[in-house]
Amino acid sequence: MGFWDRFLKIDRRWVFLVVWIAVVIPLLKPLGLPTHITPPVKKLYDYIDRMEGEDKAVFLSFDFDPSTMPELLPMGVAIIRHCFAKKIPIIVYGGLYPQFVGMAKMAIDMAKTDFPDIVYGKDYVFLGYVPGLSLVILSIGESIQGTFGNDYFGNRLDTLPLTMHVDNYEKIGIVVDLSGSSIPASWVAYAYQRYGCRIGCGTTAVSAAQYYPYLQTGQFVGMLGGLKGAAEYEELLERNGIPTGRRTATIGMDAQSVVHLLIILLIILGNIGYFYVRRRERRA
Amino acid sequence: MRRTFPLVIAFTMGLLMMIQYFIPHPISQKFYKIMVQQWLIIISIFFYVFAWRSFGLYHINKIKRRKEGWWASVVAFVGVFFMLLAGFGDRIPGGIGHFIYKYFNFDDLYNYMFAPLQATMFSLLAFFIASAAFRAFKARTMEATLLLVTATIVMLGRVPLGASMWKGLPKVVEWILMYPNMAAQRGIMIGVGLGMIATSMKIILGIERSYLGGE
Amino acid sequence: MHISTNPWVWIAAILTLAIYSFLYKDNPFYKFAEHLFMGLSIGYGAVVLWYNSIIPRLWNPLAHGTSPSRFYLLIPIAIGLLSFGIFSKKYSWLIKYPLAFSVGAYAGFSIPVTFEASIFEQISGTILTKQMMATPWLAISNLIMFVGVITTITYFYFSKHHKGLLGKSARTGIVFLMLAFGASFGYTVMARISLLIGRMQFLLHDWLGIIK
Amino acid sequence: MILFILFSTITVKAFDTPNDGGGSITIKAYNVPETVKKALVYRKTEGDTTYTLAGVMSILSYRYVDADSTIKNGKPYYYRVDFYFPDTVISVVSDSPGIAYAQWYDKSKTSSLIFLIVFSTLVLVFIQLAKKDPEGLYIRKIPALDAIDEAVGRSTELGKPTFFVHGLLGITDAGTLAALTILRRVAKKVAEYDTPILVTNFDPIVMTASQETVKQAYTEAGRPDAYNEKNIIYLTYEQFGYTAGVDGLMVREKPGAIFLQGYFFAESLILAETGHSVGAIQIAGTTAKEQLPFFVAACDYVLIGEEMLAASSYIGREPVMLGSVKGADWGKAFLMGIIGIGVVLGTVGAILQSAGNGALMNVFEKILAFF
Repeated sequence: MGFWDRFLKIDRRWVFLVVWIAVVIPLLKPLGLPTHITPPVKKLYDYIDRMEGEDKAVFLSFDFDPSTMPELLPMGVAIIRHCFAKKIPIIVYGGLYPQFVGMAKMAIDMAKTDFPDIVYGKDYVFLGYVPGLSLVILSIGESIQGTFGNDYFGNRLDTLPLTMHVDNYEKIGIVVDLSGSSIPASWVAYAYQRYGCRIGCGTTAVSAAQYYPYLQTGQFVGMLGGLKGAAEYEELLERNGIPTGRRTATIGMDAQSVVHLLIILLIILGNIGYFYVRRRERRA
Repeated sequence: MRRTFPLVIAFTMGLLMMIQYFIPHPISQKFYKIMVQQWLIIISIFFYVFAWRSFGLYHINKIKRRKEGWWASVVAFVGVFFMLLAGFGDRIPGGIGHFIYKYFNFDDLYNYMFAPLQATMFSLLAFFIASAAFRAFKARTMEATLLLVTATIVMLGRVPLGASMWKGLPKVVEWILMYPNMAAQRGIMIGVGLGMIATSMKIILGIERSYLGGE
Repeated sequence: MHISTNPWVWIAAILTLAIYSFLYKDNPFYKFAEHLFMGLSIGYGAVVLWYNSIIPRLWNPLAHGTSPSRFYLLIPIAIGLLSFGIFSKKYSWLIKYPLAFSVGAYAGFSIPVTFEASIFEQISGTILTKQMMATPWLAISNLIMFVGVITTITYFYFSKHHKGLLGKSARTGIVFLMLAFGASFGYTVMARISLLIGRMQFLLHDWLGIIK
Repeated sequence: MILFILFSTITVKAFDTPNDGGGSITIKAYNVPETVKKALVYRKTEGDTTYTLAGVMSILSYRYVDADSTIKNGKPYYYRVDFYFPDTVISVVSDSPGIAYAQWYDKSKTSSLIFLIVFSTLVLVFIQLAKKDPEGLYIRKIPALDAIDEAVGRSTELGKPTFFVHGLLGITDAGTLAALTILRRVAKKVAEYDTPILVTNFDPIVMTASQETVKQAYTEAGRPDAYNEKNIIYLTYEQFGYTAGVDGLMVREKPGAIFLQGYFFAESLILAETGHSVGAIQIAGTTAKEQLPFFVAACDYVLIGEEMLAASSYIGREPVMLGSVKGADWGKAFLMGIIGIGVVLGTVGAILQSAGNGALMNVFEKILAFF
């Protein structure tokens, strides 16, 4: 039995081991592969960037749970960092379902370490869960104070300077929804179509395709698709001198690139082996 | 009563639910709401009893007969017990409830046992996708070649390296996804859609009865 | 290195490793995790069913409700109870009533919905519009789409022999199917790797603290 | 003064929102200059002295649907819209009040209704024709279904059990019903060959139906005594818990043939790869188009989409079933005809339009709007 015969019949556990190594090594030692910025990401970044100095707030909604966390959490962290650095007021919302709120809390904790001068209540506010699903989106159009009453920590919203000033979509420059489900479409249907508030979206790589039409029609200002979108946002922060902390998405992208190339390599080698063996068998 | 009447029920319900779709009047909407949000869900609750019964019998049988690996069935029951304890036990007034809330917190159980198991099982896909691609993507026939070549191009186009090899690659990938891929997806969806409608019609008309079990 | 001191994180990490051990071969650790997982999910489902379905849909309206229409809820309860007939040999046929009720209702419900979602949407997306022919390139692309849709549908043509024109068309349909399968396969790889990265970050960061 | 004339051409109309259950009025503005920055809608009804804010009108469509909970059917509502320009605000009042009604028929769904009638007529006619003349009914080869006997046979030769793994959707899914039909065939073969079978379930109702189906198949094969209810097992109702359980069973029982039938999600490849690793011959079938690539890559035979739904006709070969397949095929021909006509009209229309004749294009767009 020649090399190729053995290679073709290789125990699949070797393949698993190689995949595992290909993921772990870039995580331990980031490769720093280049990141290309695509228009949907740039548009969202620029839109938020232009809000600097205006008296409107960013409303960031975390509508995902641990299953899509690897892709969506870095987006949330990057956007919060962007707002903190430019002193753009930001309202972080723990999402339409109760299990989402932990994600938002994690993102705030990860982002705020690099910004010691940020003041809770003035620069950002954290809203927790209230029941009602899409009714919440509508209700924010009337009054945030009326909808939530208190923030996540139990402070009355009419005592916090930010929410005293920002009470509905009139003072919200953009709603950014992070979700791998159909929830961004609800924000478009209720907040944008009904109240004219602009919407941005961060979604998983798999869902990105279904949201491209929203981008074309302008219903989304911009969109971050999957780990790649998050990595691009981190790259934009870096280029503009905003501290990015540990660039989780960029590092993840390294691992992803390596595994992609590994799979491609496996397919190519598999086919070389296949043709070699077949040719030899035909001769024989 | 045994054979015909269930078919009459299926026919009536099917027809009503179908017609309801074309009537925006509140009466029709209310009918829809009551059916979909209340009745059908309430009926389905009862079938959970079968699920629990079957789960219980399967594992009790293993434990009773001391079948190989019966200890694992005990573990399964422990899992059920933990979740029930955490989910309901914290309502017990007084110290016990407090103890359960502190040490068997439902959220902790969910976040540190249930969710990691779920996510890890899901992530096995990354390994299997590689082994499946290696094994199956061989240019044996024209069809197989097409499959592996498109898969390779799309994979390459999704990483930054692909774009730096050739600037046009992401555009090509987008085109493949938008046109030939979409075309086949649409074809499949139309086929499945028609097949499903035909099946539904056969159910309403009482031709398809496999769901009722044996005659 | 900052190894986690949170016992819960340790539990999560051990369970994660137990599942991964399956990749090597079946072993008692995997078997433990597998059975624990099934047990937990059965318990979790029961708790969720209780708080999200039974309490709000049955208990609250019946025990605390005031509207007279709440007694209508007794009808689905009665229908549901019929399914317990299966526990006796004599009355096992009673289960056909709840089955016929649910399956019939869903069948009727799904007919128009399937028309709208998987047939109309797809057809109106395939018929060319002015915008779809704005440039020659777009026009060609959309014509390819048209050919793809038609030939794929002919592959699913069952009542005629696949020869002659139909045979050629069906074979072209297979070409499109294979292209699409390849594309979706390649497209999904990314998301699956993200999941693995997420788990690895948990192990290396949250648990072992090797990476910052 | 010129500006004022420009603004004064704005008109606002309030009317009952069509095709709904009432309780909603649509307000639409016409001739709005593009310089408008914002438009607010105010509402007043009989007895009110002042207008109250109803909502913000979209400045893309100039349309606002007022579905406030206070709106009652049959009562007149008056509307005023304030248009905010960079330097001024113009208020326009609707010419007549809007009155909400509930409709008994949704006109926007006429196209669905027509197709429904055409399609059901086709299916019914062909079922009737098939009943009258069962000769000459044909169904094309579906290799994955032909392979069932071979798979069970091979499994028997190896002395290994046969696995039947249900998908994750309930009995209301057409794919699940098809899976039950396939299960019946598999179980009959298993009973004839006298080999063990294991059916795993995600849905409790499907489990109950599977038990009935397998029992029936054993009876048909003349071996009702060999039927054992314990071979149709329920695992759990959690996606990956189910996956973990099935994987565990596969590596421990080492089946010779595995049937993965029904609607699967991301777990499809985990199951199929594990099944392959134990050396089983695998026949998969699903209507989940996202999972088909993985089954195609990892399984020996795959029922692609509608092929699965045709299983009941293919296996049973009853005239009624074959007739319905024929009817559905004619439905396909009808749809393809429509797509074809649409493409021809659209293309010719576009060519004529660029030559200065837009009449055909108008006809085409009317047809398009129908969908």
